[in-house]
Amino acid sequence: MNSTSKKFAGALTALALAAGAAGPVAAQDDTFKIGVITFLSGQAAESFGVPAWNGGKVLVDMLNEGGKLPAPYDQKGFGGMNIEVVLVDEAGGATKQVQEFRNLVQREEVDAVVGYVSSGDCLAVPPVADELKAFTILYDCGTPRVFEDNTFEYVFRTAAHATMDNVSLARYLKSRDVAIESFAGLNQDYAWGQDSWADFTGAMAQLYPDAVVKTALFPKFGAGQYGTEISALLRERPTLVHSSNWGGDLQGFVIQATARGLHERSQIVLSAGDHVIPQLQQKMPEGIYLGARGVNGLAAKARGGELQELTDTLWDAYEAEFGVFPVQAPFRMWQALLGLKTAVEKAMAENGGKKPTNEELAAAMKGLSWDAPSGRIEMALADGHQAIQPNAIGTTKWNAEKGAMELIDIEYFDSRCVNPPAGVKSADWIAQGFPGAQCD
Amino acid sequence: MDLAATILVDGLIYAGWLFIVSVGLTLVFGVLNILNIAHGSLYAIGAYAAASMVGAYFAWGGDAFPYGSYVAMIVAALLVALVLGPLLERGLLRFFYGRDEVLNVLVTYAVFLILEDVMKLIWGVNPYFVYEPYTLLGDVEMGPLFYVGYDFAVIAAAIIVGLAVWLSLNRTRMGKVVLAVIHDSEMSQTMGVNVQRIYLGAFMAGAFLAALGGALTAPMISVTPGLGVNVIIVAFAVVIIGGLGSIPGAAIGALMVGISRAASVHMLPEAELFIIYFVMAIVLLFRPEGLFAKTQARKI
Amino acid sequence: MRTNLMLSAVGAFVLLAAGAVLLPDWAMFLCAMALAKGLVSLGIVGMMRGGLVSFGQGLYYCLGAYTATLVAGQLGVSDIFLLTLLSAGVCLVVGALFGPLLAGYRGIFFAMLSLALSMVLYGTLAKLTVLGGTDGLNIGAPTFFGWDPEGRALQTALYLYVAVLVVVAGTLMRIYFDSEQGLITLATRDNELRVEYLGASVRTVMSYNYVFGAVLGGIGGTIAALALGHVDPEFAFWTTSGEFVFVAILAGYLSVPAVFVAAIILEMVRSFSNLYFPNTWQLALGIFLLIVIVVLPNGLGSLVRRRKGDAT
Amino acid sequence: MTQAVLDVRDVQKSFGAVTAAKDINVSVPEGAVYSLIGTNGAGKTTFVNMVTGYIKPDSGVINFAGRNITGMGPRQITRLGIHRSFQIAQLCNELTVEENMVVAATIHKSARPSFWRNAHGAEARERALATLERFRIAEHRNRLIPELSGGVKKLLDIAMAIAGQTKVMLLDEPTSGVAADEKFPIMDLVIEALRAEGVTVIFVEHDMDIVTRYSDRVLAFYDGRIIADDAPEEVLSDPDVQRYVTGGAA
Repeated sequence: MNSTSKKFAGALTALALAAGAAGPVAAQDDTFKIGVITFLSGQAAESFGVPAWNGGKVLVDMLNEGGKLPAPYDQKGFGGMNIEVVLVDEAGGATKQVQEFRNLVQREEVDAVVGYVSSGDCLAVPPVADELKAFTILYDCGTPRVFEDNTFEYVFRTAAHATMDNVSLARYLKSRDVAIESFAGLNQDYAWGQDSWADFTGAMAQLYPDAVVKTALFPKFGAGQYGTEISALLRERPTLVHSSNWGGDLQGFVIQATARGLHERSQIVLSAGDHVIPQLQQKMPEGIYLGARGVNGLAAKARGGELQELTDTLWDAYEAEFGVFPVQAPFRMWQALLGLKTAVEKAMAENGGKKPTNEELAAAMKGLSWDAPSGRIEMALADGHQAIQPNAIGTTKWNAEKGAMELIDIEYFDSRCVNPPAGVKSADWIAQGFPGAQCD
Repeated sequence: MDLAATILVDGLIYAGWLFIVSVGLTLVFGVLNILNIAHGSLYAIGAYAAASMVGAYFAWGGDAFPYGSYVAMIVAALLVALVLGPLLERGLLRFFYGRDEVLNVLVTYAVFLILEDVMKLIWGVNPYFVYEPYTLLGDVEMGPLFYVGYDFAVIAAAIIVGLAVWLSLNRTRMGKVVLAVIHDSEMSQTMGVNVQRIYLGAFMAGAFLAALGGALTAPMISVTPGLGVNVIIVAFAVVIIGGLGSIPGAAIGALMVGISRAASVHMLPEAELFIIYFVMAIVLLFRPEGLFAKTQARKI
Repeated sequence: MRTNLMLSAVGAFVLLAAGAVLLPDWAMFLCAMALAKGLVSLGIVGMMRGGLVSFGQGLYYCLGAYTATLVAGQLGVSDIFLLTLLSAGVCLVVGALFGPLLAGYRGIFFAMLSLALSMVLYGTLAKLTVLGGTDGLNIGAPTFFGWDPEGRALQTALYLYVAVLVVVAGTLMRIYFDSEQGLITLATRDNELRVEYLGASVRTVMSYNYVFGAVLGGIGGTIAALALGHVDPEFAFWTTSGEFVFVAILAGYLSVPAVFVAAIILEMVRSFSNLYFPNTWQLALGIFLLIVIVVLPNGLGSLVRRRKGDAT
Repeated sequence: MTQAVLDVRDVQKSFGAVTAAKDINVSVPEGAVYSLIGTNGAGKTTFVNMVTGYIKPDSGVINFAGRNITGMGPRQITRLGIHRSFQIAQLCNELTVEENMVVAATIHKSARPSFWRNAHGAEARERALATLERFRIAEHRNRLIPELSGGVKKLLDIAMAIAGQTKVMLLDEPTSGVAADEKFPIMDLVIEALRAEGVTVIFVEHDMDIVTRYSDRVLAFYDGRIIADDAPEEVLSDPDVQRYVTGGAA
């Protein structure tokens, strides 16, 4: 027994030593260290995590070089400080992420954390961020619950939550006078799919009160095979089929559904479908209505206006580096990093040019608004902690000349048209018929 | 087409796929007594290999004879078996024969983790597509529904695989020796059977079947990281239902799961997630070792 | 004999308590999580002594975590002692229900059935949107008999609480392992037939081990939930359970402290490989697992504690 | 006549096409020592396995002390007082000789072993040691099973079975795997110990010298049937037994 105690002592000593060795790697004053967490493995790596960080890397490199982007983003790094990145894989579940978050803040001593695609992680991390008083940006995840169920001081989400995705879809249908007698859904069987379907049916109940819900299918996440589900959808013959699937699940569904002619029988609408266009190309059928969870990807490129230069600069750099055009994920990473840059520089303007503390950063970020390739981002909800942004829905159309899939009939929705106003929960807002919505 | 017929067709298509992905698992368990979690990785690698191989086939002028892509898929699965089979069995697993079953599950779990990242290193995270073989066989109209001809090809492939495995086990000398090893490896060792060669052969066959499952699935999906993890649990369930080590058991298990899942999707979509465990629980309640388990009489 | 055990227990506690002073925040949190998970693995070690390995301890880990979260959220209970007790109670009841059923199965069937049970819980929770679905729920910080610490104090209190639980549970399990029933468990691992022919019920032996595993799993889950501040169905997913099994195998069934050392080592390896190999941490972890299995076939415990008569 | 403590009536058992027991009728009086002879596969071990509940007869009745025990499991039957040893010694290989004995003694002592009391305590060890000494294997007490000779394993196997309130003892080939010069000493020890406590004994044996020397009565098995049931000298001179069992060698 005594020897076991010694063993135990040995392990603890080793741990203490490792702690020491890994110890203070705190950033200097001329560097701003960010922890970036996104999926590098697993199913979300291909669709979100890797493109997001590819975009992030392009932007960070350009910023560190300085003067590559149009004003107001022409200053080097964050307020002149060099940006240093610690990258962590988001795969492995919320338990792991909470531990990694603590490690990033307490061991790596990062100045800010930017991350999280999975809504589970976005719910798990904020309480810890507040406990550690660590400035944290949620850059991608969709669940409205983060700030509707809780309030946090040091946590900000720079992307709109998922409500606007499905509200925009329903508005698009209505504004184009698409007749809908019945609709059905095929969504992944986890929170994202369940919430998206609830939002879509809620929005449809307001805009198409007579449309009948035929069937709601929830195949397992990562199922890959949709043969049976497609049979069910073919049998039910709904006017419209809604899906919030993403990544491999969406690609598999589209390939299998189009092979069996589902798109000829029902109108298919995809709330987050833009990111599979570069991969599917011609395999993506024409006439699909789809969104990009914001004015991202093709919709941003097609928008024009004063943000064109910023968009094109990043778009071209990304395309040159990776040989493919950027879809929604890099746009969300860009808006997060540009927001962080704006906040850091605002805080430095106020504190006399020192590297801002967590408190100063949080104060600067609160209620901030800034321009990103995806449009004007406004931290308008949850007491200045939750962003709203414009959205766009378009229709797929194959351009045979260019040999590329395009979006046509794009409709742009103002932030305040598809997002609830401050103080109203998304679900209530939809159920009450979008009170306070400001649409052109 | 009425509901029952739709359920049957959908169920058969899914069962065909389930059988192909689980028969290799049960074969490997029967012979090596190892429940191979890395079976899922071999499935995924098979899918990647097929995607690369079919892609290369069309890149090198395969358009003239697109049906050759099916050959490319099978060749891809064979390659996976030939490379990874000996590597894993000779290089690793053989050191764990006769050890605790659960320890062996962990060994293969470690292999699974390693292969997950190895796949990323080889193929990256971008998806691979090879949909040509999927649409090549045309549509099949059944009443108001369309099916893809390829779906039925999968059923046919499952039947061919099943027959091939059954025939080679029961109608060849080698197969009978394998059956003897499944029954009692110690006894066959004393009878002069080269058990090592049997183990290697069985593992390679298992790897081939896993990779073939992946290769056949590749055209219907986008081949992306994380593909293997979802296959393991369903294949486990099918194999447990049928009885570990039983080939007919895997067939019956696949049919039971396939058809009950199809019924659930059409009639009670909420229950789809649970149906596989439900079938498993019911079967094990009445037959604790699965439907066709090998009996383990012990001499005392 | 018991005096030695008590001395070791006190020694272990002093060592762990020293960690509360010496360790930096992140390491203390890592240790608290590792010790909580170690409790779950200790339950598996108890079953391993009888020759069974549960691949579904995530069931109780998750059940304990959700019980604590729901009691805290719905009834407003935040006292850590009460929450631990309630979760342990719930797991005791559920374990007593499933134990006798599962105890009739052996080897891989026991492993897979226990896995199936935990996957059913996973599926159910994932479906239940009222409980947050796959996104899970948050749970507030615990109080200790009315004391409501924050920051480092909270982390230290939580860590010390886990340390006490670990020492108490470890000591009790050691007493159980060395008891008459414990010896019969070991005999069962070796030769069930003999045990039955001596007139003891193998099923009863296994049921007890299963129930103890359930209670330890529930306690571990409660601590983990309180430390993380968040629970989700992933607690019951098979990969979570697989980790517990790995720690149990890494520790071996001979030594109790080895279980917690193994748990800490795994957490460290994972955390550092995550940081240094963000793209290939699974590969690193897999290789680490293989090395451990090859180098230490009987677990860490075999380094310090051998069975009597073992000549080597 | 003493009352039959074990009464087997019309028992049949077949495994597929193989008949392992056919029309088995045996009545064993209390305190008697019976031996079972027959070639391999004749049905001796099947008989032992049926009486001790390892396999269930297809039909027929087995009564123990007037109580029907047909279909009970090994544990129930053991608890009633019918104990057995094994052809291949059934020991716990990872435990020491003493620990094996402690396991047996603990279970025999109480149906509810303690979760608290240390099994390695002085009291338990002394009790185990006494039994080991009685069977003259105490010197091996700290060794692990795989290190033991066949004879010691066999004795430990039997000692573990006897440790309790034995009423009927079935010994399945107690001297197989035992060195020739150890056979008689082992049988002396075992049979004497059992006779001293008035235990009814049934043992399976191939060595006819042992059969003649230790048993009151012999049952000869052939092809699942009992072809002779009488005193040893009568059975061994039976022409059928000579032809089918002893091969004329005796």
